[in-house]
Amino acid sequence: MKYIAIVKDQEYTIEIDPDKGILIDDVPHEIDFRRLPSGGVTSLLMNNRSISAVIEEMGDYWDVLIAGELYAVRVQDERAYRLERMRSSGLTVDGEAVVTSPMPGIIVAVPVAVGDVVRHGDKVIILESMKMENELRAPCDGVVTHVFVSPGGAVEKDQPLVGISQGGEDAPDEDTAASAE
Amino acid sequence: MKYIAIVKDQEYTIEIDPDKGILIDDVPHEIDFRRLPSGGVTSLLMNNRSISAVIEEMGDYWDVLIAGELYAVRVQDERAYRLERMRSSGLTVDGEAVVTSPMPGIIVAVPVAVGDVVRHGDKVIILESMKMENELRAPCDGVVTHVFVSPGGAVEKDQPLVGISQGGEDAPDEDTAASAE
Amino acid sequence: MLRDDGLLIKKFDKLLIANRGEIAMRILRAARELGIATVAVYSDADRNAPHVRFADEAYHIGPPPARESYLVVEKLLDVARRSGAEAIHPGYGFLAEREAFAQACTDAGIVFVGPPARAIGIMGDKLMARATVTAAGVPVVPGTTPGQSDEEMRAAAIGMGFPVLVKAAAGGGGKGMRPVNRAEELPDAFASARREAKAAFGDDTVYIEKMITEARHIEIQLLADSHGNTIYLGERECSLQRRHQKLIEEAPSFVVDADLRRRMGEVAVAAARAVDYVNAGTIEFLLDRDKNFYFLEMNTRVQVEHPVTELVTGLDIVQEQLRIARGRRLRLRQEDVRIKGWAIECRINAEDPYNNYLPSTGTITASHLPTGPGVRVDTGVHVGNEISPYYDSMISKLICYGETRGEAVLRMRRALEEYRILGVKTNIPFHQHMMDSHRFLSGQFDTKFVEERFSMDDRESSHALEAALLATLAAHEQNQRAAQIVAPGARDTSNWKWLSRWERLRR
Amino acid sequence: MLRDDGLLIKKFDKLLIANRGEIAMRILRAARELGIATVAVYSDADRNAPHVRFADEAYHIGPPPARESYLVVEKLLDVARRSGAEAIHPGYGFLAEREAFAQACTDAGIVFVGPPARAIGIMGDKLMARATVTAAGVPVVPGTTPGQSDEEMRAAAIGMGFPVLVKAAAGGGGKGMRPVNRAEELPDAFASARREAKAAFGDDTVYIEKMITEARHIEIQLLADSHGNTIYLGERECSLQRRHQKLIEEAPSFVVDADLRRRMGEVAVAAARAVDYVNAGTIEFLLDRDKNFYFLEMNTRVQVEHPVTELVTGLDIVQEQLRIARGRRLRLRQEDVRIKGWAIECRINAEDPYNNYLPSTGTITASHLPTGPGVRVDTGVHVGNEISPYYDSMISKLICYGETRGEAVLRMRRALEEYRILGVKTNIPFHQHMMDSHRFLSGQFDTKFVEERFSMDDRESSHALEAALLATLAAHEQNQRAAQIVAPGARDTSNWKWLSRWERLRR
Repeated sequence: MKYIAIVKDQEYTIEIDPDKGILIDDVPHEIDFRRLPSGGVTSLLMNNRSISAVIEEMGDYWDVLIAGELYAVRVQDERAYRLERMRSSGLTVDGEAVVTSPMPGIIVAVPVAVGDVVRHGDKVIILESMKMENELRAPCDGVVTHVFVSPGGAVEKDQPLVGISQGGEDAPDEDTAASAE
Repeated sequence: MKYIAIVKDQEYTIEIDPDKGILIDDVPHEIDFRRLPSGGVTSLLMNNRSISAVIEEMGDYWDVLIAGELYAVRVQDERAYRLERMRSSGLTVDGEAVVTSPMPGIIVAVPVAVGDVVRHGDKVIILESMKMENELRAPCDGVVTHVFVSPGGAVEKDQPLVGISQGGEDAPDEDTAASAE
Repeated sequence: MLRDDGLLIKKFDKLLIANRGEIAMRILRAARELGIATVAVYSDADRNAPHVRFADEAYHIGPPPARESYLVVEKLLDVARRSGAEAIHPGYGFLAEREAFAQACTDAGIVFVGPPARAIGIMGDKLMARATVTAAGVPVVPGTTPGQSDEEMRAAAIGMGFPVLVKAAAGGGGKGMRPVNRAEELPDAFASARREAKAAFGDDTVYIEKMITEARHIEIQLLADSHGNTIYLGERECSLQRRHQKLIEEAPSFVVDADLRRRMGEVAVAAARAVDYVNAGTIEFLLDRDKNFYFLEMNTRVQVEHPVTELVTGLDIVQEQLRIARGRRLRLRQEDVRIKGWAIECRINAEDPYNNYLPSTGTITASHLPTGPGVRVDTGVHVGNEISPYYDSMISKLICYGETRGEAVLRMRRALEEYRILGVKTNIPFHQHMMDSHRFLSGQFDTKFVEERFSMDDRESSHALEAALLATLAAHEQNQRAAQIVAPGARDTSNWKWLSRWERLRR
Repeated sequence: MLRDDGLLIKKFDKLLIANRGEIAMRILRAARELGIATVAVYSDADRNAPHVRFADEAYHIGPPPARESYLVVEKLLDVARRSGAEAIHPGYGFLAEREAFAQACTDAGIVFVGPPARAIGIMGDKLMARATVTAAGVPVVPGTTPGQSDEEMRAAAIGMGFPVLVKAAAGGGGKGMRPVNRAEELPDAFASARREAKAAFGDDTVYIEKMITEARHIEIQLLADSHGNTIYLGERECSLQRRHQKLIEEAPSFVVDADLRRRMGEVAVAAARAVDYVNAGTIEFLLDRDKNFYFLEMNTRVQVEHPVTELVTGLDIVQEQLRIARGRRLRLRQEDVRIKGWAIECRINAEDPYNNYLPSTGTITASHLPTGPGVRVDTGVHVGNEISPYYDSMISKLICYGETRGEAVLRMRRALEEYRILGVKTNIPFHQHMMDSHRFLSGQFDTKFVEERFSMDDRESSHALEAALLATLAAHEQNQRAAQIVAPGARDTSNWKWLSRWERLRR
C-alpha cells in the first residue's frame, strides 16, 4: 500500500508492504510502532530512534504531537491523491477564501467592506472571545466579496465571516479595486 | 429499582426511582452523578458534598477508589440478592476455602500437608514473585483437604494452591484433627 | 476582630473559594493542607471541572457567563451562608479586586482573604493609587491627574513627549490600555480604551502616562500581617508579555542585584503601608535601562505568577494568605527571607502561536503532565474538560526550578517536551522557541520583546518526517480495520500481527 | 582519563541507561537537562514503558527475566557499541553494584557512571567493607569476620548476645538477612538466608552481626568528585521499613541535630575516602537510643530515596553524578551545603496493605498523579503498563516538601488523596494511615515500628456509604444501557437524561 503524507508543505511517499517492509521515499526503514491504551499515545522506534507521539484523527487530517510541536498531516493513498490533484488543478483562478470564526465569540469590529482590496495579513475582523479581542487576518491577497457579519453579533465556531476572492498570482492592484467602489 | 450494595460487611439498600429520587436505606438524598471521559473518573455531589472517585467493573463486584482507599462493592438487585441468600444458606457447613495464587510466581515452600489443622492466619504457602518471598495465609480455621502444588513449581495468577475445609462455627478442635492423621 | 478599616480578621475552619480553574485548585490545596474545609462554586460550564471534584462541598451558582455566576456577589454570599463557610478566598480575576465585594463579605461577617476594602479601592483606581503612593515617597511614571478632559490630556501628552500610554483608571491585565506614538492617534486610543474599559470594568475613566521604553516589568511580592508586619519576598521578572498579558515569569530577575532588590523591596513596603495593606500583594514596577524604577500599580490579590517566588523562597504564599486572614503573625522577619536558586513559569494557554496567538477552544482529549525533579504544574483542567470561550485561555502553569537560571531553562525545555495536551492548540511551541532563543538565554529582553523582536517563523519543524510516518501508520491501521469489517475472514492481516511481522523481520 | 584504580573519567555526550522504571526516567531527565543524548534498553516486557518512549534511542535486549536482559553485561556493552554511547549509568539494582560490570565498562573504554570497580568490590562484600572502614576509624556493629564456620558463628552469636542478624556478605535491600532471637533458630536462618542470597546474588556467604534494638536507620548522602573532594549532603531518616524494604524516607531526621549531622557526615566521608570513593554514594548507619551510630554498609550507587535530599539541599544528585563522571569538580564546598525545609518520600508499591502486603500484578488502567506546590512524583509506569512479576513492585515515588516537617506531612496527606491508580492494589492506604499515626507525627519510631507496632486494622473506612452508592449508580447505568439494547425504542430512559431529571428535581 502506497500513501502520500503531506505535512507543512512537505510531501512524503510512504509504502507499507508486507514483504518489503516500510519505505519512506523509497528508502527502507526498520519500524516498530505501538499504540498505547491511553489517549492516542504511540511509540515509534525507527532504526532504534525513539519517537513518542500523540495521534488524533481530525476528520480529513491527523494531528500528531511530537515533543511539544503539533503537526497536521494529510494522508492519502496514491490513487486518491492523484485524483485530487487532477481535480484541484482547475480551481485556483476563481476560488474564494472564506475567513471563518476560530471560536465562538462576539464581533467587535469589521474593518473591511465588500469591494475592499486586502493584502495577506490585513485585519478583517476583530472578535472578542475568552475576555480578549482577537484580530482575524486575511489569509491571502484579494478583494472582499462578502461580509457575513456585523459588529455586536454573536458567532459560532467555524461560522463564515468574510469572503475574499483570491487573486492568485494576478492580484488586482489598488487602482482597479478602488475604481470598483 | 432497588439495589443491595455490600461493602466491607456493611449492607446498604439503595433505591433509584424516577419519581422518588434516590433513597439510601429509605432516606432521600440529592444526588448529581457524572462520569468523566477518562479512566473511570466520576464526580458525585450528594447534598452538595463532593466525592471524587474512580470506578471500575471487576466482574461480580465494583472497585471504587475514593481518597486513596479502594472499596470492593457488590451490587445486586433485590431479587438476585434474596435468591443468593437462600442458596448460600445451605452452603456453609461443608464449604471448602481455596487459597489461590494472587500473582504468577514460583512456590518456595508448602508448610502444610493434607489433614493438617490450620488456624486463620497460619502460613500455608510461600510464594516468590517480584523478587520477594510472600507468605500466603489460611483465610479461616479448618483442615487442609488439598495441596495442589509443590515447591519449585511455577504458578499462574488465581491458580488454586491449597484447599481448606471450613469448620464454620463448629471448627474441629486440635484433638479431633490430630487423630485423623 | 473587626479592624478600624473594615477588615475582619478571625480564625475560620471552612473556606469558600470564589473562583475556578487552576487558582481554585491552588487555594483548595492550600486550605486542605491547613486542615480547612473547602467549599467550591461552579457554573454550568464547570460541573466536571477538577475544582468541583476536589472540594469538600460544591454549589451550583448559575450559567456559564461570569456575570451570571462567578461575578454575582449575592450568589456567593448565599452559598457561604448555606454551607457555613466563614471565609471567602477570591483568587485572582473575577471579584478579587472589587472593593464592594470585600466590604460585602465583612458586612456579612465573613472573612475576606485579602486586604481591607479601602486598600482595594485606592489601589484599584490607578489615579488615586498614584497620588497615594507618591505622597509616601514612591516614584511613579509621569502622567496626568484625575478628571482631565481629552484636550488637557492631549496637551499633557505633548508636554511629556510621545510615546505615551492611554490607560483605564480601573484597568488591569492590559485591558483598556493603548500605546500612542503621535498626537493624532489619541482620539482613537481614547475611544477604544474606553470601550474596552467599560466592557471589562464598567468604568471608562482613562488617563495618560509617559511610556518608558526598553523597560522591564519587575514586581515585588509582599506579605503583610494584621499586626503591622510587612515583608518583601524579592522580585519577579515579568517582562515577557504579549498585549500586556504576561507569558513567562521568573524569579529572581537577571538585572536585579541585592542592592536594587533591597531598594525596590523597601519602596514596595512603603507603598503597601501607605494604604495599611494586609495579606499578600504585589507592587508592579517599570525598570528602565538605567535601573530607575517607577511604581506602576499594586495588585491587591495573589498573582498568577506567585509560584516562582514560592520556589526560590521555600514559602507557600497561599497558605500565608490564609494564615494572615486567620490573624496569625508572620513567622518570618525580613532578614529570614532568602532567595535560593532560580524559578521560571510558563503560562500554558489554549492559543495557536503559529496563527497570531488566536485562542483555541475545544475539549481536552489528552493531557499528560511533565513530572520529576524540579517540575511543578498548577492546572485546573483535566481530560474531558472544555476550554470554552466563557473564561480565559490559560490551561495551566508549568513552573521549573534549577540551582541556576541555566539549569531552570534546561529543565523547562525538558518539561515542555514531556507535556502533552491534545484537543486544543497550545502555546507550548512558543515557550519552546523562547527557551531556545539567544536573547532570552542571555536575559536581553524588555516588555516589547515578544511583540516586536520575537517570531515563530524561524522555528524549525524537526519532526515532520516522523509525523508523516506516524499519521500514515495510523491511517493504514484504520484502513486495515475497515477492510476487516468487509472481509471478516482475513483475520491474519490484523494490525498487531502485521506489526509483529515487522518485528520478526528486524530481529 | 583512566585513573590508577581503573576508573575512567572523561567528557561524554551520549549515555546508555542500563535500567528501567522510575530510575531510568530519572536518569533520562537528568541527562536531557544536561544536553546528553540518551540510549534506553528494554526487555520484551517493557516495550511500552515510558523510558523507551522518553529516550532518544531504544534497543531491545531480550526476554522479560532480568537475567536474560537487564543483567546481561555483553548485551549492554553491545548496545553501547552499536549506539555509540560513551557512558553507562546503571541506576540502582540490576548491575549497579557489580564490580565486574564496572570493570567491563572501563575495559571497553566506556565511562561507568559510578565509583571505581575496586570500591564497589570492597563495599559490596560486607565483611571486607567492615574491615576497611574499621581501619579508617569508622564505628561498626559488632559481628563475625569472614570465613567462619556455622559453629564458630553460633559461638560468636552466643558471645555477643541475642538478638543477632544473619546477613549475606553480598547482600543488600534486606535480601539474605534474618533476625535470630535464640541459638536454636540459627540453622534455619543460615539455610534460608543462604538460599535467598544464592538466588539473589549468586553468593551464599553469610555472617553474623549484633542486632541493635530500638535502632533508627539513618544514612548520609555523599558526593565525591575525581579531584579528591568529598562532601556530605546531610542525612536521611529511613527507619520505616518492612522486611528490610524502606517504605518512607525523610530528610532531615527528627533525631539528628547539627552536631550529630556533622559528626556522622565526617565519619561517612572518612569511610568513603577509605576506598578512594568517586561519584554519589551513601553510608548507612544504625543509630541507637543513646545516639551512638554504627556503620552498616555503603551503597555504591544512587539510592531510591535520593529525592528527599535533593528537595532540602536544592541539588540534583543525578546531574551531579553525570558531572562527576565527566570529570567536573564539585561546585559546592562542604560549607555551601545548607539544609532547608523538610522532605518526605512515600514509595508507592503495587501491594495490598490490607492483605499482608501481598504484591499485586496487573495492568494500570488509570493513573492520575498529584500535582501542585511542593509535590514531586518520580514514576516509570504509565496507563497501559503492566506491573509484572518480573520486576519489583514499586510504581512510583511520591515526594513532598514543606517548610517544616508538619507541613510536609500535611502536604503528603493531600497528595496521597489526590493520587489515583487503578488496575493494581497499592499501598497508598498504608501511607495515609502512617501520615495519620501519632507515633509517626511525633517522630517516635524505629526500624521495627512498621512490623511490630503498626496495624492497618484500626483504619476507618470513612467512605463506605459513598462507595456503595457510586457502585450502585454505575451498576444501574449499566443495567439501563443493557435494557436499551433489548428495547431500542426506549431512548428517553438513557443514562444522561435520567440524570438530568434528578438535576431538574433538585434545582
